[in-house]
Amino acid sequence: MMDYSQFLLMPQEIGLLLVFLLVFIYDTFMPERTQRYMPVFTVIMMALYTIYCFCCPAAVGEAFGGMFESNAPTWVMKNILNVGVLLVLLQAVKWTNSDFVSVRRGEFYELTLLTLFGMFLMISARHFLLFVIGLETASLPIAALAAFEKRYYESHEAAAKYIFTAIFSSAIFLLGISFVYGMSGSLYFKEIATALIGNHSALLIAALAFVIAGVGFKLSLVPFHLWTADVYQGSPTAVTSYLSVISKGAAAFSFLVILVQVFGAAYSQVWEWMLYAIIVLTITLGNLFAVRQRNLKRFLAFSSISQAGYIMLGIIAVNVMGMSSMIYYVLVYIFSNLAAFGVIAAIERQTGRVTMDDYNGLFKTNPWLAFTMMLAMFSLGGIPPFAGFFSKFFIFVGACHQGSVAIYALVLIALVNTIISLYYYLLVVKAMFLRQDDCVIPTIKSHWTERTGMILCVLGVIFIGLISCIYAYINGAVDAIGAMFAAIQ
Amino acid sequence: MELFNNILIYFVIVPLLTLGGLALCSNRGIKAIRTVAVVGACALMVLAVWLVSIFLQARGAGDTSEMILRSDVMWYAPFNVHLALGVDGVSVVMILLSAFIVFAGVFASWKMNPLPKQFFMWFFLLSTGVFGFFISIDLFTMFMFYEVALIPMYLLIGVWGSGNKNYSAMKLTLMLMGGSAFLMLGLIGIYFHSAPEGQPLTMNILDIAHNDAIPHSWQYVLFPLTFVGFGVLGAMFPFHTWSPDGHASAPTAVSMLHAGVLMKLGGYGCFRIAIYLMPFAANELAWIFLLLTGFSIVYGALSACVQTDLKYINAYSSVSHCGMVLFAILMFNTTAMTGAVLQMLSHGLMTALFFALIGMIYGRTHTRDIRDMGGMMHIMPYLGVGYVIAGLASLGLPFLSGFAAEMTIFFGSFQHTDTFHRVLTIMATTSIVVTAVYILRVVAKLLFGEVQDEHHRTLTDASWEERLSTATLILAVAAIGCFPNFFINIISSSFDPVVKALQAALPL
Amino acid sequence: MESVGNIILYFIVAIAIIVFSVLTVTTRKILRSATYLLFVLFATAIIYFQMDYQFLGAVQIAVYAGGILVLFVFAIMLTQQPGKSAEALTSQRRCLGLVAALCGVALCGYGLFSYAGFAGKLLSSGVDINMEKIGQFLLSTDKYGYLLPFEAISVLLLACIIGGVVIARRR
Amino acid sequence: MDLTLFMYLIPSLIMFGCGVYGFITRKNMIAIMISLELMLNSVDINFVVFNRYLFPGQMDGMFFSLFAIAIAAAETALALAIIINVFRIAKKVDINEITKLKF
Amino acid sequence: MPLNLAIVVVALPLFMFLFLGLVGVKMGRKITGVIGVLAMLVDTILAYGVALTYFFGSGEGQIVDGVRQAVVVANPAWLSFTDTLVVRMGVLVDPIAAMMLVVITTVSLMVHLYSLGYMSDHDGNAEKGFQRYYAFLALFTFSMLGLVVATNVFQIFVFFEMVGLSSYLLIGFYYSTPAANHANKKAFIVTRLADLFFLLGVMILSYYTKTFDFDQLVFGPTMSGSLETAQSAISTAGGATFLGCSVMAWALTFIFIGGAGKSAMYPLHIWLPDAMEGPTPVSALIHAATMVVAGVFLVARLFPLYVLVQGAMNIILVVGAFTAFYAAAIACTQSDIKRALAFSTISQIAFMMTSLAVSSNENSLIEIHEGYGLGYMASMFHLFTHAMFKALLFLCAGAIIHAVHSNENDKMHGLHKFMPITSICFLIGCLAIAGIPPFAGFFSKDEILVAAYHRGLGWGLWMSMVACMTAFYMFRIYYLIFFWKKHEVHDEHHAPKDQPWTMTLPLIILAAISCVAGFVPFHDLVTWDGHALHTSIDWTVAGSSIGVALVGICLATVMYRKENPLPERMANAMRGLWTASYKRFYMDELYQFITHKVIFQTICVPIAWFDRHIIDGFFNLLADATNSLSFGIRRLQSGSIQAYVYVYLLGALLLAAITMVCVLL
Repeated sequence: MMDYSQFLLMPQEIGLLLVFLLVFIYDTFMPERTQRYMPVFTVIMMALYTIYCFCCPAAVGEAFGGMFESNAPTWVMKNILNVGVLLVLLQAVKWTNSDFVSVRRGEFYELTLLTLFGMFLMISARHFLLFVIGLETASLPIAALAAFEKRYYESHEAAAKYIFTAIFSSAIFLLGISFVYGMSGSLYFKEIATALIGNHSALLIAALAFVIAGVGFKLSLVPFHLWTADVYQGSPTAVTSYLSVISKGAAAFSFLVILVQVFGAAYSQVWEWMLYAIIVLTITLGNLFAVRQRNLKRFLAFSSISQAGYIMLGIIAVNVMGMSSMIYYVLVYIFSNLAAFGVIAAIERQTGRVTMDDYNGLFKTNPWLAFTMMLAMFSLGGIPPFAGFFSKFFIFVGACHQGSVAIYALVLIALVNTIISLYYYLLVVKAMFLRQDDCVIPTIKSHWTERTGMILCVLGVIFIGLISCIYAYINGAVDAIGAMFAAIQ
Repeated sequence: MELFNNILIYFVIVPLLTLGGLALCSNRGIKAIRTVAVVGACALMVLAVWLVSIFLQARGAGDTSEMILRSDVMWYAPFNVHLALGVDGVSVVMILLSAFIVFAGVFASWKMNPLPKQFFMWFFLLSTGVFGFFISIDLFTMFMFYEVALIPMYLLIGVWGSGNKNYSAMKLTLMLMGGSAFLMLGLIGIYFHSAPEGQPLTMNILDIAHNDAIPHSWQYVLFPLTFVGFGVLGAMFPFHTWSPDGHASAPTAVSMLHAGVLMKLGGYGCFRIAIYLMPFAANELAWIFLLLTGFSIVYGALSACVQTDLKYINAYSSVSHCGMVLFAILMFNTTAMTGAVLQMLSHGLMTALFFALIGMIYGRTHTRDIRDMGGMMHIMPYLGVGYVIAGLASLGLPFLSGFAAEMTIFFGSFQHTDTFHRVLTIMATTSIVVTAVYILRVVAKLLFGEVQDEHHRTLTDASWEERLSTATLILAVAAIGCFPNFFINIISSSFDPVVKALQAALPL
Repeated sequence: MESVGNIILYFIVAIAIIVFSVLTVTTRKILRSATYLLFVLFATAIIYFQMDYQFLGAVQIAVYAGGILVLFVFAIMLTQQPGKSAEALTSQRRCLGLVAALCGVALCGYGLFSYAGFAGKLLSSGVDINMEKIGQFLLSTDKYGYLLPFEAISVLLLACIIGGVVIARRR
Repeated sequence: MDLTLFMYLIPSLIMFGCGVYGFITRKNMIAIMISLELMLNSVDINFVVFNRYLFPGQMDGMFFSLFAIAIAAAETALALAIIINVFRIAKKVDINEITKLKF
Repeated sequence: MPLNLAIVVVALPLFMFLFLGLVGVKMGRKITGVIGVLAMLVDTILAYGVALTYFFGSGEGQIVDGVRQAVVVANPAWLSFTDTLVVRMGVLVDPIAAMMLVVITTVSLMVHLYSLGYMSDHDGNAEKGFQRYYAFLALFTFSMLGLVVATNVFQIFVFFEMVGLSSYLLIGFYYSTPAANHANKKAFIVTRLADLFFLLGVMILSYYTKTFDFDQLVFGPTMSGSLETAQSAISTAGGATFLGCSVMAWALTFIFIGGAGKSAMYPLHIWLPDAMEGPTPVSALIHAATMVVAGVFLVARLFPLYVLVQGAMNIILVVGAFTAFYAAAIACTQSDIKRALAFSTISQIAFMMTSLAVSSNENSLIEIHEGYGLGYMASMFHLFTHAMFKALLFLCAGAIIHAVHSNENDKMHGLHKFMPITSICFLIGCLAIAGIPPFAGFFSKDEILVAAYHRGLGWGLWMSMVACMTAFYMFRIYYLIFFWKKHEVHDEHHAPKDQPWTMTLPLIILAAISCVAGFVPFHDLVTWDGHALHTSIDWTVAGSSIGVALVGICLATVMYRKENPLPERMANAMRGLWTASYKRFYMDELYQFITHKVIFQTICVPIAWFDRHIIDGFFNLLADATNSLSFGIRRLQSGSIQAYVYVYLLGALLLAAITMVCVLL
């Protein structure tokens, strides 16, 4: 039976494709002189689409025989990603209009939207084939985006590193899935879950390890993270910010869905401990690497690795509180990190300077940029009253809700690590506020789009935590699928 | 909104409004900045005095509830986090203390340069955290305000500090945040055991204490976590090392606020959260912390004897005095705990006074090394007299605050019948001699004797705002010293629930 | 009991796959490497035929052997520097690689061979897989239908095309 | 003699192992790409064999392989494009050359 | 005059302190001095009024059934520890308090007046810090008055601290001179150390008795000293012991140590000689007449308790007797007249202590015999007379020092011609202290000796010997100042002369008092239990005491009347002893060694080092370890894709392998 009405269950995906098509048409058919308004056009389209998604009620249901599922949490997650992408695009407007990039600016927006589409598929996929396609759609074009700054050698190196690691990891991931398929005979999450109940074989463990490695690559969990820093550093800042927040958020969500929905039965036996070890490693190593970084993009790469470890706490919790805290964490992380990247991008675009030492005395010349950066750092470090504090607290509470002593120990490790992380976040603040330098970055006039983006981020960083209804909104959405966790515990 | 009918919320709103007002000022309009800051500080002072009178009226009218001025607004329903407000005697006097020190601090940083606007903004953010902490009775909001109060320290020291400020600021922030990391875990643990099986979990301190549901095995873990967490801020040995460096580098008003109020958060939290909520473990484990704090009283005092930097001396003296606060809290009887709060008040005011004076002296001589100074009494008699008064308060002279506090602590502690507590008490009392030694040593070197540096002869005495700032504090110190019973009456009944809980938790 | 022909074919294919795989990664000439890969791919296609998935086998030959390999050859031609002899491997590197590969194989092998569900499974006959069925499943929206992946992969390919454009552009 | 499931898994596994070995040891980026093809190909065999042996009633594995081939093609195309791009700048396809970003 | 005025007597100096300290600084120097003197005059008149009313008036219940009662004028709560342990700040008038009010205000008034002259240069211009000086004097007067009218032992402790502070401030009045700077610190710290014991004693005492108040510790229902009350207070301890001694013995010994610190008993006496760095009037007021007897006062206050606790009393006795001799021995060799007077003070206070301590003996618990009531009375009597003549001596010394600008007696010699009035006053003082009738000292010292002989012949002889030494060293000083040889005048204009009337008048007044004070009927007025004591002069003892005094005086006359080599020869003959005495038996050096070498160098410095390098070092080490670990793992991020993938693969494999091992085994 061909029931095309099932497509109506995916309004967000279709809406996104529509935006993509409009952008594509604009890029392809509009005259050259209007091309420079293309970025703004994209942003406006994206904004309209985002607002629309927020306004209309969540589509709930399964389509294509359970291959695709839309429910309240996926809806919320996609909305959050939309907001994030909107911010990224906003901050990229000026950059894409710059001399060296402007010829390819259409492609930037198209690829961004298409990868977002891939992420949507990842989030909603309840079938491994669809998931793999989503994963590839979300990761392959990023290699092209990484190579966007053709002038710079680093950009190419980043792209090469990314694509090789990505293909390798997808091969590992596919191997894992092939094992799963061999054991269950299906690719539908639900059927696999049923078939795997009581299965603790070596093969399952191997498969799980490979699946975790495959998705862990996207999330840059240790030890699958080594590409991260190089790629973040080499890519254009807009791409880095996109990679660090959007891609990570989507992967985290789908990771949770896979682990809980597919392998839920093996939680306490198998993957709780795998994830446990990975979280400890991720948070600790990420922090240790970050401590010594001078290049801010590279620095944020390591910081994002350790942040991913915190996000994983929401998964290991396997409960509603953990999941909603995780989504909330991603939301807050998007705002905080994008605020930081916004500043970096604005400064890099005009002066080309990205190391921490370049930021010495920034406060004197660019107080607002420094202020934004500081808020971002505080939020990332989990300092109240900024949103990062709330998200960290909630994710710890969510994790501890799981109840075992081991998780308390894990949270303690995470907490001790927050001190290290605070140290390096404060290093940035120190550079901007405490240090003096002879060649301070001159006063910069940032473009209104950049400024809007940063202001939005700052507002988000300040108010997301204080306004409790945002968390309540997420929590309400996750509550709707609370049954998913009930099976585990 | 029901919340806004409660006077307590204005202790948070007023500093925030001041913060906003300062944000609107231009960095060049120093007059406007000062005006806004002074208005904010005065408003806080008025509010605090008003609060005391409300409290006295309520108690006078026979309101014996544990907390008065309760308000409760749901904030984060999934975690049962409320914006729960309420004060008892201890919080009231703490708020009063904070208001005093904020007031004095504003005047002490009158000529702050550079970036006065930013300085005052951070300053008021810090005070927001402090006041918020004292008015909250919800674990989450308390913790949030606690950290809000901590982080401005980094910039306040880092930007406006002196000496090895980068190192000190980082060390202070990291160590305090390290403490709060333990604390956070402790609070989460408390939250998950806050109610008996089947009842909704709560973050409200009073409810948790009322439920008394934390299993004993968990108390053994959570009590040390929370106690150490707060203890770090309370300069508990061996987690006190941030204090000498931090204070040495901090600008005057920040040292004042930090030593005067922020370190009190530690003691306050220890008693309000660690001991009150986990009386069983408190009884069982108190001896460890008694040893530590008892040791740190003498240890801090002895260390202070050899320092040559004025601020280091004061910082170590704070270690000693704050050790006494925790020591007294751990004695678990009303008298000693009342003494602890008195000591918090006393130490807060007199250390603030000390730091204010040191800052003013340093601002003139540009050195804090007592070996380089001498005969300051000739040159700046007002500051000299102030310093002597602060010193006398510190060494526990009657009719100044330190005496009443220390005596209450000693006599309260001595009410224990067992040798362990008594020996510790005697050990603690020896500090009064050592304190005298280092205080008089400084006074002799710094104020008396010959003028060491001829350039110092041209220095001027305190300006009017400096006089106002120090006079406020001196008056407060004398007020506590002369009328201790006024404060004791406010404070002591607040300890009844705690002491009752502790006794109920004692194994029969 | 399998037919002898099948068994012989299997051995030929298996040995070809093993030998050429090893050669692919050990030969020092890059072009030869590509050629050996071609053989491996062909052998794989034969396995697909053996499994009665003729369509898949055809795709394997067409896409892989016909498409991808040509790409490889072009790339090799583009990048090969005349006169430059092939790479020389250090033994340390080889050891490291060998360790990793063997560990991986051992672990997966242990997992696969210890899994009770796989032991002694034989090929069942009588499976009818025709093109019509494949086509229907491919465009079905029901369970086991693959319309959505089919659409999605088109997006993926589009994205890759655009990506390729970005990369290939001179500026 | 029977052709069991394992007999097909062995070459597939070895192919994968060779792919891993090649990826780690080869210096030429194109050779690495070729190794990756081996890995992807071996996974396809797994799917097909599992499908045919264990679950002959359905065609999920076969379809997965089908799509995997397409994905592999896309990946290869993109990767080769990037390799050539790198070659245009570095004039080399040696993977040891692209280690400028580190630590 | 109502006894309530005692409150005003105490409060007026406090008000003067605040007034002079805050307002006076803005006023002229002289005028503040005059205001201070006038206020003190008013205070003195009030104090006399209160004392006379108390002793001789017919007010409410001062004498009931022949018992002189204590009157609590006011007693508000000040600091509440527990429901029962409440510190009150009260005013209590009883015989010794009333007596002390008189002593303090008298001496204080004299000193106030005297200072008008002393604290000015020769042209009559007041010194810098004149206002401060008067403010401090007022503060001291307040503290001392507060101490003597205390209604509870804690109040005494509070004012112990306060007098300590005033003493500190006044010793350090010339704060820029290093010696004063050092001396005031020393005085404060030594007395603080003693106060620590006092505090411990009060803590122990109050823990068992659950009170601080005298009316529950020592006063019976008739509000006079009562052994029954003391006995019941002691029995609250229920025989609890610590290290073999009863806790009450510990408590009372500790309290005595507190008093010993203030009263400069050996070995806590070392601060007093140094305290002479203060202005001489201050020495007269604080370090001769009033503050130093606070310890005696304290013991007297708790007398019934001490009587019942034999061990503590014995300690006092031994310490007192030894100190009396020790200080006298040192006083014989000092060349600084103020130091010599200081040691004389120590010796005399030790007399008072001993006198209190001889009061008890083994069987005194049951039977109230004359001896110990006498010792108490004698002690208080001597306190009173000593205050007068020692203040006189110090003020004379001040006049001399003001005239010759030196403390050393080799700068003086032969001043009799230049300063006749001073000389005569000094002589009266010397005669009084030597115990020559009819001067005040004779009567009080005689009673002390009687009490000592009551206790035992040995104690009596010992104290007589000290009395002899007293006479000797006093006249030694007298002769060395006023005779010995002719004074060399370098400058006719600045030749020493009698000082202006503001300084001379107090001398004359005090000399007059010293002449007549011995006739005050102390045995009627000041007794420990309020019962009048019937005594008469025991002429055997009195005769012997006059005899030993005359021996001392004669010896001094022989040796020091005129310049002669005898002292030198004797010093050479006993070189070691002489030097030891001159160096005060090296007690200062011992203290110096203990505080600087032992406590400072081997405790404080290592602790400070430990804190900075071990404790702090540990936290720094954590940070450094993190940093170097971070540096160490840097190689993981080698930049090579193959290495990355290698780690990736091995990570995944390891993850799987470890989990397999854990799950499957």
